[in-house]
Amino acid sequence: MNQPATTSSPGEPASASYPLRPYLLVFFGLMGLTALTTTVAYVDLGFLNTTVALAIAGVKALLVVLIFMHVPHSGKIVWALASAGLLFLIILFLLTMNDYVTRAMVMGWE
Amino acid sequence: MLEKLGIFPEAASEFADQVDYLYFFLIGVTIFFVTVIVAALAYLSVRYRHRRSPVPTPVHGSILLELTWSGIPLVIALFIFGWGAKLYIEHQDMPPDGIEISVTGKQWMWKLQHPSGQREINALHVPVGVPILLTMTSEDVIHSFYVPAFRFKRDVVPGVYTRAHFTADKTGSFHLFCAEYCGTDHSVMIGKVVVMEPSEYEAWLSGQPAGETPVQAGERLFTDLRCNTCHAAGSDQKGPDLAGVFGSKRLLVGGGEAIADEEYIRESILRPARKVVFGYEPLMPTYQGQVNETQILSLMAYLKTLGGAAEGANP
Amino acid sequence: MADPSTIPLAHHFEDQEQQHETTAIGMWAFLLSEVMFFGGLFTAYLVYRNRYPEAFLEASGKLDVTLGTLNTAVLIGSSLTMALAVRAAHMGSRGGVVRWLLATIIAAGIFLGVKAVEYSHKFHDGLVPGANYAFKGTASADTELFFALYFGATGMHALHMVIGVGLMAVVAWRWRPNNVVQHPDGVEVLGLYWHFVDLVWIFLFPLLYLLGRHV
Amino acid sequence: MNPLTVTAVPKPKRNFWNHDFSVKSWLLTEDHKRIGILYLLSITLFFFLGGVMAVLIRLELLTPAGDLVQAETYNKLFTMHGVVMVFFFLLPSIPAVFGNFLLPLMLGARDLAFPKLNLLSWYIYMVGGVFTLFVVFKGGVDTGWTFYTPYSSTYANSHVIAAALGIFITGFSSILTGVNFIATIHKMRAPGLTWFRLPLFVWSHYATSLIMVLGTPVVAITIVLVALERLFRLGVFDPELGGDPLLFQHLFWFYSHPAVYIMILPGMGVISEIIACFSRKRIFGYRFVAFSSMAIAALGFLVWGHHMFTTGQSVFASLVFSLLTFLVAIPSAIKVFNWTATLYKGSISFSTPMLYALGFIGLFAIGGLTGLFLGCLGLDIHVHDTYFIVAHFHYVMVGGMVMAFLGAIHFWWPKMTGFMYSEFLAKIAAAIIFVGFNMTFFPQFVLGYLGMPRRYHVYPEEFQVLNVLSTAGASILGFGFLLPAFYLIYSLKAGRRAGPDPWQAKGLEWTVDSPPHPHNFETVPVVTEGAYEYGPEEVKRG
Repeated sequence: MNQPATTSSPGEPASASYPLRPYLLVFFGLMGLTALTTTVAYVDLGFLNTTVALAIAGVKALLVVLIFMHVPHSGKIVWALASAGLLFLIILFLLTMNDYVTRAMVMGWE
Repeated sequence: MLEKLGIFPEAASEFADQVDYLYFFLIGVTIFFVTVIVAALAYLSVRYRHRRSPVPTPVHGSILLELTWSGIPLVIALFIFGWGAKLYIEHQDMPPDGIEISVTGKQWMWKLQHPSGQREINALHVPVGVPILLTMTSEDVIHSFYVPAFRFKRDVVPGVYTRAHFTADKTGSFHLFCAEYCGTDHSVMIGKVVVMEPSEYEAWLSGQPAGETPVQAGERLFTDLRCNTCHAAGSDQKGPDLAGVFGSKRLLVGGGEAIADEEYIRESILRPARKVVFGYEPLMPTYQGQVNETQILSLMAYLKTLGGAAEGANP
Repeated sequence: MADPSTIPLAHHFEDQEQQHETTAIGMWAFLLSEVMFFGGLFTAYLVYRNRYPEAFLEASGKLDVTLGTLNTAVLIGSSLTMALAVRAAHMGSRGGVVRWLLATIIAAGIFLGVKAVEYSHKFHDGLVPGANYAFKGTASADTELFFALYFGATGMHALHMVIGVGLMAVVAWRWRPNNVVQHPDGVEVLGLYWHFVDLVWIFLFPLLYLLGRHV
Repeated sequence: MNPLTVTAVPKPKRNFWNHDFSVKSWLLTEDHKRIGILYLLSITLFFFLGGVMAVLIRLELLTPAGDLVQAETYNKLFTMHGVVMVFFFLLPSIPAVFGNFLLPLMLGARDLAFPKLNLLSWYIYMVGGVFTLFVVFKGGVDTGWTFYTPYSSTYANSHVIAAALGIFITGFSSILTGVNFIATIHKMRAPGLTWFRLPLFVWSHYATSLIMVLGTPVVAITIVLVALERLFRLGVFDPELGGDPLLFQHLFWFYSHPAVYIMILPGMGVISEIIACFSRKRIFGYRFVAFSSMAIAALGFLVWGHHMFTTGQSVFASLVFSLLTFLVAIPSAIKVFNWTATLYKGSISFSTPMLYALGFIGLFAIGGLTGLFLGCLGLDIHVHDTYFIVAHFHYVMVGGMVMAFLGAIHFWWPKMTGFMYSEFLAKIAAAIIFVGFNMTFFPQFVLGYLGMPRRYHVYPEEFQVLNVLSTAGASILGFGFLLPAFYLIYSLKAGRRAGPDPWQAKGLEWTVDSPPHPHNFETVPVVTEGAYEYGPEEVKRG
């Protein structure tokens, strides 16, 4: 299997420019957070349970997006697209729930 | 005047007149802007046509001009929004008293029921000047109860009670349409709303075969469906006593509380386990499929009469 | 970095750097649409959970947490192997790409297998929405909504995984030794897609499985 | 024009038409220009299919009694008219034909970012089209193009799943086009072509692509859920199980309102190009027009609730949606005023594209302003689901988008085919279409306020006069739409040759010869000036 000569900056082993450590760190981080979220789910925190579960999921998502998906060094436009997705998702959630939450509210116009 | 030409609908309710004023204002705004734009287009096209000005001279944009022609439309837009919103909200809250009519939309007919038991299909006889309070639902798909003469339209959605009202201020017979597409005979699901003098209405009412009033039907159903075995006072009280239930606040199992309005009662009949009153077990079986919408309305009419907090029962 | 001169450059691009950035933007624009695609399902979940909290809590109790957690771990593992495949592609090591892609396929297979087991439990317990839906518990009709969303969301997620496995097989086949040199962006784009699938599960797992555990 | 009368017809230069005539080269092409032509053929087919259905609907409505077709067939006719027109003509037409053909030329690129994806987009569109044609011939679907549940999911017994699948598949064609344009506009611009030197056509397509990518998937999942509910009773919207039919409407309109901006924004881009070229002037307030496209794309996602004012949506939510609807009207107003101001001190010539552009501005103004009636809560209660709504969206879609499409066809026909159409015939057709259109849809405003509901197969007698007027208009409009098909095809045979820049227009696409070389530019052009540099140094045109 011919290993083509790597012409990245000379003198630096190929694997250095593509370090393994961040991937492994993220892997163990995600595993840890999964274990955490499962155990915390059994602890009765009242209404906080959902927020905690979503917060942990958010952190896991950030880890995947930032490290595994190389977003930081993919340029401004990719950042913009990723955040546009989040923004319009939130618009969908907010304006839909705005209807359901206020359906019982009677509007008077004194 | 315009009605005669057949290009403007009759206005038979006070709300209709207000909607018409707003409509004319908006027509004015549209005519004004369209004439301004078309006149500008025409004048500029003719004045600067190629033959008359063969050489175009560049023109600098002007921020001020841009701000004016986005600011002024914004102000007009917000004014129109305000006027429309005020009209809509004022018409939202139900007048305290009036004739309670229950409307049930069913694939391709309107079933209407008067408080005194008269049932009508695709027709509604109402006295002039008296607020008509509608409790509307649908037995299958979404329909829409639309009376153009009153500028009144509300969708009837299955599984939900819609409360709405209108007040006719002119006698006569007006169109009733279904406005939300509901299948093959959507265009035949129409009828008449006949507005009569109060005396005529009473005569019509008494002339009608006074069927079982909803309250009587409700009472009969209350025993037929054996609700009384658990709910009647003095029984072994497996279910909460229903005297004065309508409008009261119910404490629920698992915390939280709910006002026992139409929605709550319908839900408790069809899906009792959803909201169980504190201190009771979720033993009540579901009556889903055993009672139709009109029967639920009758049960509700009966429960309203079981004394307690409900406002004075209507005539 | 594989020898850039050997990496194929499409005729309409100026240079490698432009081709790489354009591919990244294109893939992220596509992922944007996938985010909104699952967004519709999450909206339905959000609306119904707020409407029938007790029914959702109780229905969620019927799901098997151990299998769910195991599946999450398996999927995170597959995310790692995919990331290593992308890394191998950038380093130009064909064997690495093929090896890690096969590992990801195996992990995905395990995930889908566990999913199949879970689904069979649901069929067995009569928890599948439809004619013979028989939920044993105090809440009644609204739990069927939970399972409608459960099957809708996890089914759509599983479908995305099957598509991903198919793509991985194709890419692995293309990166077999002594085949024409392939562009590492092909593997990177596949990686982005797979990490997105993992991202969806990261939110699905707590919302579906861990809902009512504390009650 | 070349004064030399050349005896022998010069052998035509190598261009994207004649370098390979084989069918295989067309069906496997990666050339954005050929894919644009393929799209042009397929959307014209669907436009005429939808048009036939429109004529049948109008004929049926000649008489109050439903005597041309039964109710069942009429319901299928208006549903298929809606589905074919919305998903197979209005949504793809300008982006897929002119966006595909012109964006690389306008940006100075050799092709779109992902040529293979572009071809895949056309094939996906055709597969979706085949599904829809299958539905048409197998008996149609009768749920309305809006597929409202619970009718579409439980009570309809026509081919809902096949139609839903057709729309689901075609949605991906739209997403792929959006992805392609976003990547191309960001990364494939010629050196020196900064964002504010871009033609406004490109700005409007960038905004459209964002809506395509963000909105289309939401209708895709909604349509899938309806199909799942029909197939496996997975009752997400089923009121029996406690589901909410309004949730379907929320998810459906979240896409379908921005979809009307997918339809109109490319048309606005075309109008900016035509107005600038035929008044020989830079667009007045270039940045305002460019940013108003982006504002429409963003605000377009906040207003969908104005479709649900009468459905028992919460009063507060209706207020919020009504207010936001009035805000989204402002950018469109800015565009109309800026186009009108562009004519000032210009040197205006009235070729056919310019006639369509002027027609667009007038009719779109009416369409847009009647939208304010619908966004206004008090009024919408009365006019919702009546012919007032039908008139409103036809004024914006036919009066706006189709006029812009016809303007675009005439403006870029010489560039695409190298031949010039006959101006005389084209102006007649434009006049006929303008008259026919207004006669068809203006009476429907009056019908709407009179209270005639939408989708009615049978209607009370007092509405007949206006309906007859509308049908008369429809026959004129139908005839008017046929004319361009004839004289444009005829121009391919006997039209005179059009040089690289018959209109003396500015823009990179006019610097290459027509029809363009397969690789567009020999050397990548360097841009040194802004768009629309129509200056005073105009030599007197022949």
